[in-house]
Amino acid sequence: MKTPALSVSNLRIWFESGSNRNHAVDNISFNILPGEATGLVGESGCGKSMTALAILGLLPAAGIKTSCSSIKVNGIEISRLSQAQRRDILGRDIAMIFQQPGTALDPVFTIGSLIGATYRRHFGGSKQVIRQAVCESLESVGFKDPGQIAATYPHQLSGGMRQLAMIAMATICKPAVIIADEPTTSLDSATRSIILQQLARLQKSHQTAVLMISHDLGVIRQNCNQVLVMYCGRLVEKTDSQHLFAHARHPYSAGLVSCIPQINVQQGSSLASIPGQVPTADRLPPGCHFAPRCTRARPVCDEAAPELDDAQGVGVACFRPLS
Amino acid sequence: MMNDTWQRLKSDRYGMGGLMVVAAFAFIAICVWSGLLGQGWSEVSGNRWESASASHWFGTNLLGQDIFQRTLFGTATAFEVGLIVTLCSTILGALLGALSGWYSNGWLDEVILWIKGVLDSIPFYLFAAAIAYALQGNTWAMHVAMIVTFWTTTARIIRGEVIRIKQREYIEAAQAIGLPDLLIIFRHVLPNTFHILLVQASIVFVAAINTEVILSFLGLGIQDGVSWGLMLAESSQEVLAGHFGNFIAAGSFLFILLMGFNLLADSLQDAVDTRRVIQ
Amino acid sequence: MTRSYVARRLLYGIPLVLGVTFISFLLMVYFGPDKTYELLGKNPTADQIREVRQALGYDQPFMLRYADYLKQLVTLDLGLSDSSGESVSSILGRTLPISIALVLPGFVLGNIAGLMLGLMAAWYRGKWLDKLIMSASVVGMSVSFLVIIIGLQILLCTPYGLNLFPVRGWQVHDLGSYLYFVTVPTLALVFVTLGYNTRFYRAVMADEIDRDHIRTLRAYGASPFELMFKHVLKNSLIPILTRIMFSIPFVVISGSLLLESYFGIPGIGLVTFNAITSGDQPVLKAVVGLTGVLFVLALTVNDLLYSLVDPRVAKP
Amino acid sequence: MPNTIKIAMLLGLLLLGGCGDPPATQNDVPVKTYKHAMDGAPGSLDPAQSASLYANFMVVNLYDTLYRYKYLARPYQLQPNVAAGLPEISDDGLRITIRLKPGVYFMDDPAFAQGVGRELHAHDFVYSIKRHFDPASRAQGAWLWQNRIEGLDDWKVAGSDYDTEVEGLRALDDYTIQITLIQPFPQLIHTLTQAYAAIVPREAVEKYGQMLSSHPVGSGPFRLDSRNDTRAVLVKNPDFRKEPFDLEDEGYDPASQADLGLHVLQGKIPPFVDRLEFEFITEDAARWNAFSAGELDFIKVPVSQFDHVLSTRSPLKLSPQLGERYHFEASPESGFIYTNFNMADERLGHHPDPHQASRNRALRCAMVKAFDWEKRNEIFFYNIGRVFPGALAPAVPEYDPDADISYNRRDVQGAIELLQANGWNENTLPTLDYGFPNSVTERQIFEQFRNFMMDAGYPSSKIRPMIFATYGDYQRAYSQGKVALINSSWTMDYPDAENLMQLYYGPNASPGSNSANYDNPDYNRLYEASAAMSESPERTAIYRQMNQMLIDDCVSINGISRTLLFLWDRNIIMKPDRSFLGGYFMRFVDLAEPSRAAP
Repeated sequence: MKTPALSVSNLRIWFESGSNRNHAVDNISFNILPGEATGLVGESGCGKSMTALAILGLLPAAGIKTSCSSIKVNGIEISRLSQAQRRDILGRDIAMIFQQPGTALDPVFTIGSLIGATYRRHFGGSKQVIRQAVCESLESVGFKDPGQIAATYPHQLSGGMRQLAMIAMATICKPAVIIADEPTTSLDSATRSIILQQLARLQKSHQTAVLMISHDLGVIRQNCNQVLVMYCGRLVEKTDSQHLFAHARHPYSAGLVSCIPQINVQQGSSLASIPGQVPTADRLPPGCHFAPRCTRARPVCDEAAPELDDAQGVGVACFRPLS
Repeated sequence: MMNDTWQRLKSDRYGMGGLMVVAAFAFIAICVWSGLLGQGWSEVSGNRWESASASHWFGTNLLGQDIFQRTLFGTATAFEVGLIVTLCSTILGALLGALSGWYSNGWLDEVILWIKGVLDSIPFYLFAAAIAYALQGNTWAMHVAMIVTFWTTTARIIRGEVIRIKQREYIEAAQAIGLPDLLIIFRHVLPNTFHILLVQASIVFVAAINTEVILSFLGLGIQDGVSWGLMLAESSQEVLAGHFGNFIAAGSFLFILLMGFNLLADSLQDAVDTRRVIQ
Repeated sequence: MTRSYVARRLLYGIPLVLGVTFISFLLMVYFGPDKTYELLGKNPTADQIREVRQALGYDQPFMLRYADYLKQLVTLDLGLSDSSGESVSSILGRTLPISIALVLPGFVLGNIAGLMLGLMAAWYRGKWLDKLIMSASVVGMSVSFLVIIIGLQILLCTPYGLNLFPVRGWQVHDLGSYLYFVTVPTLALVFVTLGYNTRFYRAVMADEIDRDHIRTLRAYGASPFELMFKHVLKNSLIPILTRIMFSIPFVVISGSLLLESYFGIPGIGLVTFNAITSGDQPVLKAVVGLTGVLFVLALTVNDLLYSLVDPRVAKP
Repeated sequence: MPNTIKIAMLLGLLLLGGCGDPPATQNDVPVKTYKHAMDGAPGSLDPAQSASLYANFMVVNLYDTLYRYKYLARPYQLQPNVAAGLPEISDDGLRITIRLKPGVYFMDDPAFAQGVGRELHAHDFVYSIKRHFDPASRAQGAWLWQNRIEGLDDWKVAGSDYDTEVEGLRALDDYTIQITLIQPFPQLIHTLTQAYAAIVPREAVEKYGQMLSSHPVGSGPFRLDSRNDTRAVLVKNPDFRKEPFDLEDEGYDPASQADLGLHVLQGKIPPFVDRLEFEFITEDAARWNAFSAGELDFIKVPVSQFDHVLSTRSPLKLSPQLGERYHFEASPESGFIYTNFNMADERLGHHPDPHQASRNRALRCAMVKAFDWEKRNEIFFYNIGRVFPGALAPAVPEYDPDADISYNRRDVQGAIELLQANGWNENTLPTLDYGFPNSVTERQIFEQFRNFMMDAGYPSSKIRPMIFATYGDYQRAYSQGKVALINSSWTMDYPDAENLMQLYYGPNASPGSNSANYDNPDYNRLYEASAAMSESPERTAIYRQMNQMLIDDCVSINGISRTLLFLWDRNIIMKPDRSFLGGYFMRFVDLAEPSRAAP
């Protein structure tokens, strides 16, 4: 079996207030193989973005704590590294693409210098070399005139172009893993598909593992091999993407899938939705967090939390999964 | 809103400490006003430059006046200056700021901005001096000087806030049903800036007390009575001869009160600023 | 950056200058201190009083005096001091460099130290270092300028303390004597501004540190040094520059007023203070008028600097 | 980064700009420098505008006057300066002829042809006095000669044309001045020692105009080197006339002055020092500290340091530690401090109704009784000021040391009774404004005053402080009658009691020096009758009679003459003076060891 490009096990994230621990992410584990794309889906606030930041080690901030048994990139343990050691990994072996291309790039530096700085940080080299690398990287995401783009400031580009520049920045060091956090959410649909295509292309050509975080199942279906469904900080289903859309096993996954608007929806038929609301992190129900909203819930669901058994690479955390 | 603010303030130890200090000083001031404390500030009750004793806690000054009594009276002066200046400049700033924000980019706004710009461009102490001289001999010269210069900051903040509030739906709705502008401003806009005014007022209070000291030193302070600034001015002539009574008494009272106010202002700011609390 | 833009910016400053000069003229000259009686001999007659008022120009109508004042400012022919008879321009030329030399070290150090402390506090936000720095700055803010000056003087300039520096004066002719005379005023200035500066810089930096693009850079392995000194700093330049630019005229005039009158330093602050207490209107008029002009210049320069430091501000 | 370098250079330039005033030391020649502290700064250095003590001090060192006082003689005696001798006075006292020394030259200045200073002539003196009667010169000394000199006042009325001769003020030739008086004016020669009468060359006035006040061109022993708001440096005028110093001629008294070491000066040519450095330090404490640190050679000791300086008060004795380092002198001031009642204010002063006038007099006298001179003297003058009744201060021979001083004795009970007897009570007592220019000390003096009055039952709210930003504003206010209680001081212009008696002469009322606005026909008549008299037993009797009127009418709470304490470094050979001799002593200052290490 190939070494996973990214392997996360038993990641937990919690807020500490007084003696209470409110888990935002509760004990999740997954692997991503090189060249594969994994989708992480769930409603807003379920802990997706936090998971991404925790993997990069950017999380420990005021009041937020993390723990895990291991996080490995290309088989190298990164969760126990010091800040300085971790900085060597970040951007070189694992890179991230952020949700808001409008604010994610420093406005007072040119695109070229931002991308170049990433390259220089990890590989060094003369100005010439860096410039060359920047241009190649920009070209590889589809810019026709990389030299000119490099000289522009972020605010002079459109949202889509900024996101492409971001991708160029993420790929300039040819990392083993790219985490894309809602890379297309703020873009219009035409731009979105360009971005997704470019991502997919780079993923193939560089054999990069991609963790695609999105609440948009359409995006996931288009790009991902594997899907992780997250609810209230827990993974509730892990499966391959085609399988999910055909046979979601967790009631929540099924609900999500049924929410996808179909192009060919008939007039008059209402859009399905999941009843109830997502509970906040400090008021999580005991047992299965989804139970209060679940039409299939039984008393047992309120008492114990079902485990996700993914020995076969797929699994579901439910006492009464759909079959 | 105010209830939440109070709850948050109550949970801030430093803020409550500050509040307690301020309250203690305010209590002294009230006692002075009602004639219970500090009435002997002007009386000669000892020999010159007596050192601290049971009858003169902080010793006496050149004339033989009791420094402790004068310090207490100075507390009342500080509060009088602080309250008057804070109240007037906050009201002025709120009104002009609200008008300026409500009619932003109109002629009224331009005029108010111009006045603000002009007042902000004159070095403060020079300006205060000028007003003090123009109103020579007037008891309120110093107060006026401070009010005229302090309202601009409040107005700027309120203007920004009003411009924001103006775009809220309920305000637009109020306009749509034809309520007069002034009514909307007073009933719906200004009350929503109250928390900002509160913070700003606490900052102005500190500035007023601080400024009184400097102006008194420069000879532009209060007319009759005694203030910490006057005591410090007095001390500046004595310390080199080794008499520290005035300096220590006024300096430490001033420091403790300012410290209390700064802490209070800080935690007030935290308490009303929900954005910061979430972070 | 076109010349016409600069000209236009300066043009916008004209109403401001007019306002500043008018108000200050009204207050400081028209209602201001009266020098007549200081220039009179003993036992003056009514005629002599009239003569002196005439010589001082007090008998002219208000608008005429104001117009004269504007003309003086435009032609930079500021007249002669009513006290010493020295030309006001030469007084300013003599005193301004002293004031600048006096406040510059304190101003620069106060800002740099405030910046460093602010950066540290912002970086370690919520940690004990932040709390320590912020508590110290509240303490600093709570000490009155006057108390600082008197306290430092006792500590450093008298036999009750270390007695290392002069109580007053400014006899500067080389670096050694400069340091000898400037140290205590500088410390006072740093002390009084540090608390405010630190808080200001921390607030600005803390805002910047929260920005998405800083998180991006961290995700790409940028070091704290690079983050703070390259990205955070450059992004906060606008508020920082604004603060610095706008405080320059005030530090030079207001800051030096207290320092110079306390330490007996013959700079523009002391001259202004003496002009106030002796009613030397030509000097007062010049100082106030020039400060107004300086302020408008600062506004303009500030706008120009914006476009230099922030590419988002349209190039004029 | 080139920008950084530019900024650094700019900063460097600014710093250099701040470093003016390079030391004028030549390395090979030791420079004798005398550093003198003054408690205020002069304004103008134009003799015609030298109203302040500080300006006087400097002007007499930069310019020449006809007369000065003898350096060492006390009481003060006139001494010719550029006059060749004492004046010749006609028998009727109206015509005065003064001859000038030949060979007195103005210092070189671009104002003169070829920039070389020319000889000082009689017409220069005439011109300099005329300037006081020319409104364009903003002169302040006209009151000294107003209505005294034949034709001078008319000359002004006619338009102040310098080319028109004034009959009573003429240069007979280059070296002879003739002054014709309207009536005898025995104090005239004293007025000619004043800086106001210093001799200015017309060329300089015409070249520099108003800027003459910062660019002096005189013939005095020193030239102005530099000056700002905190200090001035004068350097020796190398062309100053060579007149050997003669101890006897200057009134040397070996009995009292031997300790000063003045004998070594005999026969040397003044000025003895190369540089005079004046430090203008208004704050007492700062001045004292600078002196203690050795930054100054001379100081008038601030009252707050009297405790520290004196070992005993009577007799006045310097503490032994200080005695090792410093010379010491106690010098009575030539003036006094007093609080006038505004007699023009009908609530407490003159009143047409005799009954009310007498009630007002009772009010004033009660306030005089309530005033505690002992405490005032103790707190503000360390008990070494001299308190006296009326206007005849100890500085003049007319002062009567055996006079009844009950006027100055506190009697609170008497004050209360007096008020009661005249129907004054809390409600009827007028609210009085006590004026003062802003300063910490003035405020303390006010608070003490109010305390005294409160002891006699005067409600504290009825004595209000009226604070003025500048001394000029205060003067204006009391000159316009807006102040009821006028705290003020008088410094005598010349050593003659006439200068004191005129303080209460009716026609000198505000804006004149009679700030009390006292107007008593009897007093006025006596003053006029004695105006032409010189000091004599008859005049003394008249003056004492006038003084009694002031006491009886309770015109003023007066007065106290301060005792000034001087300290100067033992290395300095001099006898300093702050009254009539004033700055003239500086040309005779010498250093025992010429070259000392700079501090």
